[in-house]
Amino acid sequence: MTWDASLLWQFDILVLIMMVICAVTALALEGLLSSAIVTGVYSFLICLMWTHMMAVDVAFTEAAVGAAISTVIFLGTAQYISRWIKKDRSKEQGIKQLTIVIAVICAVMMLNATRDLPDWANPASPASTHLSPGYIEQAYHETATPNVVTAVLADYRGYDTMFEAVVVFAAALVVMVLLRRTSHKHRKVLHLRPKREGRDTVLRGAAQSIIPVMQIFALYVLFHGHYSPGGGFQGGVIFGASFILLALCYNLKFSMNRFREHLVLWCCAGGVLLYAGIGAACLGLGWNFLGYAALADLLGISGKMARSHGILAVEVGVGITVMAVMVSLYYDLASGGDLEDGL
Amino acid sequence: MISPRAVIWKTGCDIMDDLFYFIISKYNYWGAIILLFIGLYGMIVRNNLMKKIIGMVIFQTAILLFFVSIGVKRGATVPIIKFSPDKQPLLDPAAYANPLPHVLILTAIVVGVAVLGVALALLQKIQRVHGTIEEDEILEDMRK
Amino acid sequence: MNLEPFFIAMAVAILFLMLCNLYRVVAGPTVIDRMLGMNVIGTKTTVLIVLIGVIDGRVDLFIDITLAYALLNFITNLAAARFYQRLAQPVPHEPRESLVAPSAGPEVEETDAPEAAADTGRKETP
Amino acid sequence: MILDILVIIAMLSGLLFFVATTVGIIRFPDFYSRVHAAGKGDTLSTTVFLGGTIIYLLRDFSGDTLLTAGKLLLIVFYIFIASPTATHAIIDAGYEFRVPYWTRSSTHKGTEGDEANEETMDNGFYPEDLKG
Repeated sequence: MTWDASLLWQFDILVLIMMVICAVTALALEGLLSSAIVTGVYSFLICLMWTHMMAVDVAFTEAAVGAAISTVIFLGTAQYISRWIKKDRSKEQGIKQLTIVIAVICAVMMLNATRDLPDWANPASPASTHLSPGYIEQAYHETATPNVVTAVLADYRGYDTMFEAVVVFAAALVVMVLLRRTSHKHRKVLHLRPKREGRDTVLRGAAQSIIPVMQIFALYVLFHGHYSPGGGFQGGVIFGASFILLALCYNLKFSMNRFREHLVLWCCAGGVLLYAGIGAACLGLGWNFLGYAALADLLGISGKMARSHGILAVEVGVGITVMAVMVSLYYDLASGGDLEDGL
Repeated sequence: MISPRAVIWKTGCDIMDDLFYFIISKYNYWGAIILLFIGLYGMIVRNNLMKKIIGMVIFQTAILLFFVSIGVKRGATVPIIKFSPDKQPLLDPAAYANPLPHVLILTAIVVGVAVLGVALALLQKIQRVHGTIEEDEILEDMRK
Repeated sequence: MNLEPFFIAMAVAILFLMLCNLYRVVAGPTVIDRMLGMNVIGTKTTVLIVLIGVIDGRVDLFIDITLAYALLNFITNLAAARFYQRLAQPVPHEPRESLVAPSAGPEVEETDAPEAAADTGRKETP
Repeated sequence: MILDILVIIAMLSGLLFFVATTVGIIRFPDFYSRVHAAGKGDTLSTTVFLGGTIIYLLRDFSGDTLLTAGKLLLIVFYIFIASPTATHAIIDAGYEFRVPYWTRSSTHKGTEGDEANEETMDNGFYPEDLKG
C-alpha cells in the first residue's frame, strides 16, 4: 500500500480534470474556432500527462503533432467553412439524445469493468511481465541502441512503422486529390479567403532567428534518436513545422518558393522508398526483409552495429516522408487546394 | 480490551484506506473512459461535422491514454537504457517503463494527424459542394 | 538538502494555477482571450515538463521535448493570431452571407447603432 | 546550501509572478490589460523558473550537467523571443478588430461597477467574428 513519489496522483488527477473540462468545452462551444483552440489546449495537457507517465517519445510526438500541426490545419480549414454552428435543434433529433443514455450505460459498465484491470502502475501487471522485459533486456545487446522505443519501432516492429509511413503518404495523396480539382461553380468559397496585408516586421524578425535553430534542432532530434527521445517522426514534424512558420510569417508563396511542391511530392515518396529500399536490400543479401544485420558485410561492421545503422537509415526515411507530408497537408488545407494564398 | 469505539474507528480507517488505494489505483482508467464517452457522445449527437471531428480527436486520445496507462510502472523511469559509471548498461526490466505501448501509440498519433487531415479535406469539399457543414442540411440538400 | 518535495509542491502549485488560467480559455469572452489562455498554458507546460524531469532525475532526456514544445507552441499561437489578423482586413469580394453566423444576424441590429457599426471593424470594400 | 536557497528563492519568485499573471488574466476587465498581464508576467515567471532549474542542475558540476544547463539556457532564450512575439501577434489581431478597451467612464456610474461594464462588453459589444 505504498506509492512512489515519482508518480504523483494529485498531479494526474488535476491534469485529468483539466482534460475533461477542455473536452466538454470543445464540444459545447458555439464557435468552431474556439473549439479548435480549446482542442489545442487539450493536446498540451495530454502531452503533459504522457510526460508524467514517462512516455517521453509519445509526449514528444504529441507536442509536435497534436499541439502544433493539428491546430494549424484546423485553423487553415476554418477559412473555408462557416465558423459557427447552427442553433441546436434538439426537438427534431430527440432520438439522437437517447445516445446519452446508451453512452452513460456503457460508461458505467466499463467503469465497473476496471475493477478487473490490474492496478495502475503495478509492476507485476501482465502487460509488464510478459513481452516487454525481453525487449528491455535484449534491445541494447542486439541493436546497440539505448533508446528501447526507437529500437522496437524501427527494428523489431519495422513492418509496422513502414506501413505507418505508407498510410501517412496515402493521406497526403488523398488530401491532394480531394482538394486540388475544384469546379468553377465551387470556387467562390476560395474568394472569401481574407487577403494578406499587415504589419509583419516583428514576426519576421522572430522567425528569422527561430527557423534556423528549429531546422538544426530537427536534424539533431532525427539523428540523436538512438540516445534520447526523438527519431524520424518527431524530427520530420519539427522540420516541416519550420516551413509552416515561414509561411505564417511571410506568405504561402514565399514558403513554396523555398520548398516547391514537386519537391514535396518527391520527398513524400522518396522517404517511403528509402525505407522499403533498405528492406529490399536486406532481402537481396539473403536475409529477411528489413533484417538489417545483412548490411554488416557490406559496411564492414559487426551485426549489432549494422542494426543500429539500419535503424538510423529507416528513421531518415520516415523523417523525410513525415516532413513532406506535414508540409503538403498544410499547403493543401490552408490554401483550400489552389495554392494561391494560405493561412 | 479494545473498546467498541476504537474498533469502529479502526474499521473506518481501514475502509477509507482501501477506498483511497482503490481510487488511486484506478483513476487513470476512469479518466480514459470518461473522455472516451465524451468523445463518442460528441461524435454522435453534435450536428456540425467539425464538432464530430473534434469528438473523434477526443475519442482517439482517450484510447491512446488507456494504452499508455497500461505501460506505466511504479518507480520506473524513461525507457532509455541507463549506464553505470563504468559504462555498463543497466538492464533491469523493473527500472524502465514498458516500451511497447509507447511504440504503438507513437505511430498511432502520426496516423491520427493524417486521418485528421483527410477528414478536414472532406469537410472543405462538403462545404464547397453543399454550402454547409450541418448534418441535417446536407441531408436535405442531397434529397433535393 | 533534498529539494524533491519542494519541486513536487511547485509542480502541483503551477498545475493548480494553470487550472485557474483554464477559466479564461473556457469562458472567453472572445477568441483572442482564449488564445491568450492557450499561450500561458503552453508556456507553463514547458516549465512543468522540466520539473517532471528534475523530479525523475534524468532531466537531460526531457530538455529536447521542452525545446520542441516551446517552438511549436509559438507556431500554434502565431497561426491563430495571424488568422484573426487576416480576418480583420478589408474583404475584397463582398458576399459573405454564407459564412455569417445565423445566430449573429439579429444581435448586430439590436445593439446601439453607432458604436456597434464603428466597432465591427470590417470595411467591406466592393 | 546557498545554491539550494537560491533555487528556492527563484522558484518562489517565479510562482509569485505566475500568481500575479493568473490574477491578471482572470480579473482584468478588458482584453488589452489581460494581454499585458500575460505577456510580461508569464515570460518573466517562466524565465525565473527555468533559471532556478539551471542553478539546481549546476549544483553537481560536470560536463553533462553543463550541457543540460546550456540547453536550458537556449530554451530560456527562445521562450524569451517566442512568447512576447506570440503575444504581440495576438494583440495585433485584437487591435485590428478594434476590440473595445475599458475606461472608467464606460462604467455606469462613478467608480465602482466594472461587473456592469463587463456585462455590456459581453452582450454584443464585441465584433461578431471574435466571438466564434
